[in-house]
Amino acid sequence: MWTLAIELAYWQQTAIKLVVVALVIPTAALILGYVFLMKMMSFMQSRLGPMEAGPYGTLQLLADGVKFLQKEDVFPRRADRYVFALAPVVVLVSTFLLYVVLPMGPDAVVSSLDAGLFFVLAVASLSVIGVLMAGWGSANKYALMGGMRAAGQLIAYELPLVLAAIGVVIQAGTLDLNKIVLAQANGELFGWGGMGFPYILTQFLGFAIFLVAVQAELTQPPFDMPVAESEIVGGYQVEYTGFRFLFFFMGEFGTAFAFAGIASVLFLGGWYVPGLDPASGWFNLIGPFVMFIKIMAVSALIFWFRFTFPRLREDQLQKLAWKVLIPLALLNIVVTGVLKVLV
Amino acid sequence: MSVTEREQRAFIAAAAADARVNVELETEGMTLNIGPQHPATHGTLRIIARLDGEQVVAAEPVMGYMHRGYEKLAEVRTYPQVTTLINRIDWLGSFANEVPFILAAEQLMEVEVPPRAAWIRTILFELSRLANIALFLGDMGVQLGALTPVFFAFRDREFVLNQIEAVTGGRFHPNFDRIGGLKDDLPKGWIEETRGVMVKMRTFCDELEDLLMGNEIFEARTRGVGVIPADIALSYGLSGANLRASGVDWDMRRDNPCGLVYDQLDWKVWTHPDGDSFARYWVRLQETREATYMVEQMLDGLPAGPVMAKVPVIIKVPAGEAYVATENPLGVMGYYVVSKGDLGPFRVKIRSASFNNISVTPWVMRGVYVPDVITILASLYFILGDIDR
Amino acid sequence: MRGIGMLKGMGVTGRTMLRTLFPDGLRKPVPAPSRGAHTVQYPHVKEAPVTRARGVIGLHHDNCTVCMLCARECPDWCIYIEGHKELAPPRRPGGKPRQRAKIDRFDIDYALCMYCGICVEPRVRVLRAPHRRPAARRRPAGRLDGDGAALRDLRAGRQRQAAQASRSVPAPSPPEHSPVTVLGALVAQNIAFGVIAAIMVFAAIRLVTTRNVVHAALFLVVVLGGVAALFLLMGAEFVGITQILVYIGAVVVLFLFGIMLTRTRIGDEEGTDHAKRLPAVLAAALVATVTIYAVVTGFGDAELPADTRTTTAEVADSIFSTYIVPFEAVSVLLLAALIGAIVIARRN
Amino acid sequence: MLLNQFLILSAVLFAIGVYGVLARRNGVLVLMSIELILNAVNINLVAFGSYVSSISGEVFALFVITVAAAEVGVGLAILLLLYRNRRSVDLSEADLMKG
Repeated sequence: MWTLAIELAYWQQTAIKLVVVALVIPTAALILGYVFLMKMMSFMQSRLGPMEAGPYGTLQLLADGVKFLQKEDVFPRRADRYVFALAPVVVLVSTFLLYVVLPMGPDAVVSSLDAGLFFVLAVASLSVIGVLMAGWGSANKYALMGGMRAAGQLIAYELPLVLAAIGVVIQAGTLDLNKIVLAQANGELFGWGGMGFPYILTQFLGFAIFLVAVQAELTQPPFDMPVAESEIVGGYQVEYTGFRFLFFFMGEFGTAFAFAGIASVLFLGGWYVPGLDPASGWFNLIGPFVMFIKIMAVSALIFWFRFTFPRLREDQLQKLAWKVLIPLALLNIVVTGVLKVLV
Repeated sequence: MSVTEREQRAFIAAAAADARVNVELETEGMTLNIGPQHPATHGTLRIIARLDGEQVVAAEPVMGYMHRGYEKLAEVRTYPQVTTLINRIDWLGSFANEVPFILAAEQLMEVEVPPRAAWIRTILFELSRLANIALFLGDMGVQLGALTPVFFAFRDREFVLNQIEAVTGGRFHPNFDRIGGLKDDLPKGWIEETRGVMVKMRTFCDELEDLLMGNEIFEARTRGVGVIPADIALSYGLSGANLRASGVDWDMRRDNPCGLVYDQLDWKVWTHPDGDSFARYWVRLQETREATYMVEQMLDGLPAGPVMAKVPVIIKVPAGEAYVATENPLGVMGYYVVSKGDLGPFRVKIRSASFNNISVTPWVMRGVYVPDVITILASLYFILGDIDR
Repeated sequence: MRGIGMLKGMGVTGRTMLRTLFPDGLRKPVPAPSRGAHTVQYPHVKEAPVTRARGVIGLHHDNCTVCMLCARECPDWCIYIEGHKELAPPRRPGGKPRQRAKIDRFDIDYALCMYCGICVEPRVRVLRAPHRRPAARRRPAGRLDGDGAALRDLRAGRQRQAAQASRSVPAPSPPEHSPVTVLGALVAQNIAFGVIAAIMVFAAIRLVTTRNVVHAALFLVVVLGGVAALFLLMGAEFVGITQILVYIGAVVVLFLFGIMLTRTRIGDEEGTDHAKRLPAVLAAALVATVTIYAVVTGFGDAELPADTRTTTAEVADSIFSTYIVPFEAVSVLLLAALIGAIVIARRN
Repeated sequence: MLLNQFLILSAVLFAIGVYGVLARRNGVLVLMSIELILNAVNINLVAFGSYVSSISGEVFALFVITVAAAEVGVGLAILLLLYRNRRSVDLSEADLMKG
């Protein structure tokens, strides 16, 4: 490993890492928002999407951001002020915490916790509190229904998310995300270790369940009941204006970027690219770019689902979670466990 | 507290407790206004839904937010002026609104329309049906959450509107129908263009069939939702595709063509036995395809000849009354015209399809979930102007 | 749910995307979305109106004989015409000067006009020359001047510029700091402990005194978060994260559901406290003093070892070796609690 | 870090929890105070576990968390039933069994 020329005190390192993370998330939300929500969706609907702001409409999101910042911050009269004000912050906190363990390179991770994957799944369940607060705080019937629906859905889909990830954990033997990447780099499939062994090859069922569960965690169609425009008109976000709505938007796209990152770490081999030995320091440089490409691939899939499918009803959604996804995930764990012991 | 008082209170409390022991989880129904301002209602319809949790106990539509008083307005206008008025009732397929009124007036005046005018009228009638139903096919998707179909619908509907505009001059409000014939003849090269548009519309139908109708999620959301049996549909006076989706084989174009040329074409009336939201969507998709084939047949067999019969310039319809109903894109639309022989009609009663199509909602929405309320509203496919007139 | 229908659906959207991106097929994959998309960039590119398009009504002033027919014919009565009579030179030399009507004012109230084109109807011009002589047509309104300038743009919203309203970001607020790893200097630990302890005590006090039930639940979240941070501070990583997942993720959500299902009001609840609070305070104070006295005398200056990071593997080994029986008992307990809760709370 | 810091903090939390249980009439708030007490116990367990550097402290903390989760589940179910019959979660009213 390279040693840095200057010796950074512990708190300086964390400060730098914090600043990097604090910059990465908004830009990630912008890039994801622009590339997929604007351009890809428009091309799928045979139109061009925004073309006015900046070349090919690239600065459209910045223009929107400024627009939202100067909007008036409206509180509904009967709303519970503190709960209403704090809800978007809680949702955003859970997004920021996701990035703590997302590895972009051997050393390029804020703090690689021993139980990294478990930390991700625990923090993902934090946003339920924020959503319930938003639903309850805005004193609006539609918001309350949206909040309750969101809580039911997020909890129901936490389980398949955890179980799908366990398949990978069994194969990698560790919860630490960086170690999972190394395990995928050095592992070999039936003796042939040439290009490393991303777990998607054996864990395809786990990958499918993980994607469906991520789609539900992000409340995107076909699981976007909480913000169903045509039914409850925006769900728990209906009363929010100005930069609070910005928090929700950044939370949504930040989490999408983070979950796509986690999916690419678990199933597509993280920052590792065949051809280089995983221990070399080069990965600190090219790691982020490799991860970016993989994240873009995974989120392309996520947003493709979003632009094509209609919405499920809650009872169908719960049935899908409890009767289809969880049994499948358990089956996947059993099979992986048995194979792990045999092979 | 004296003994008797405590016993009395204990007795009352015990009785109250027993009475309530097996009461439902009483979250004492929340009334939700799927209000006049809501994306799922095509205009300003308000549904007062009493909910128990997510299930609808009772739903009651409230109409009249868009009542413009057409029937009264028609009484103070001359006949040509009334046509500019009534094509704003069902603003999506607006040429189809003018035709029954003009047919009723012609019936009163005993004017024989030249064959070419009748054929062109039927072509434009079917084109306005295409424009109207194409939007529904896409809109059903957006009500259920799919974002892309509605853009396909608007994109391909644009071609049909271009053709209507090329002939009549107006995309939405043609004002092309006159008593005794049409205002003008078809422009040159229009027939070949329309054939091309018909091919585009058929690819649009295939795309939507793949994108939406085949989709398991769409089927899960619509099959068995909002089932309307045939007798209920008839008793509520449903008409159009909603009726044919409940298995009733009744189509005004075939049963009483009255002035349009449907009897000279060979086409099929599509029905579906189930009567649920899926069936209504399926029937409308097949009818769109059928309309494209019909238009192509009419383009082939278009007779030559004049477009306008001999009609005095200042029209005075002789006294009398006439009722003519045709199969509009939304259902059966009829005009009952009473004339006292002066410049304008004395009284015009408009029977519009969506008014009856919506009256079935209290029956069909008992005990459904909130998202299904939106699915049923989307599948019944009403236009607010048509309801409130 | 068979996936074939869904895949076909994705096929359609995928094909449309490719068709928009590469209009002339994949053989020549040169991306030209502006040609592929069906929409027109309205302000820069304007579509020519159709020949028969009905635009703004124009008047051939010299042809008009102020016959008022178009004003009467208009469904909205939005045409206002004023004219006067004047003498015009006789047609034949030496003849009597002719009376001719001259138009002064021809205004259309564009708020009412719906461009229906009835006023332009040739058939209505009673005075129209029997056979069409384009030159001397006596029609108040000539062909609609369809040129762009006066044309009210009928097709303003031609293409749907669905600029999705998405937003960029305010100054990024630094993330809640990740759990302080034990490797830091001891000073950092004590400061962290002090801050967390203060927040937790304040939140706990507010939890038991506030009258707003939802606020109480949120203060509980703060306390539980503090406890999780303390666990991480002490190196018990697995327990800390379980605390976040189980307590904050599930138990507090259960509380919030409980609060909502028991219809508590938005604002404060009255009657959340007993009238007689003093004995409770005394009891609590007594408990506190006794335990603190015992603790201080018992463990005067016991030091916690500095680096005690326990990994998940250690916890797992001990659970499945020495504590296997309690582990099974707890899982049976959870199952019993699950079934019990459902039976009790079920409606019918 | 002194062991006492954690013990004193958990004692304070325990006392606040006891006050909450005694002084509150609303059932949900009583359940929350019980949670507070259980968390105070947890802090002690883990603190002593790391003090004698044996893993059993944490394992027991895990067991306490699971039991507490089960307890809240059943507690809220009972509360819901109470609310359904009494239209209120006021514990002082639920005195039907009183002599």
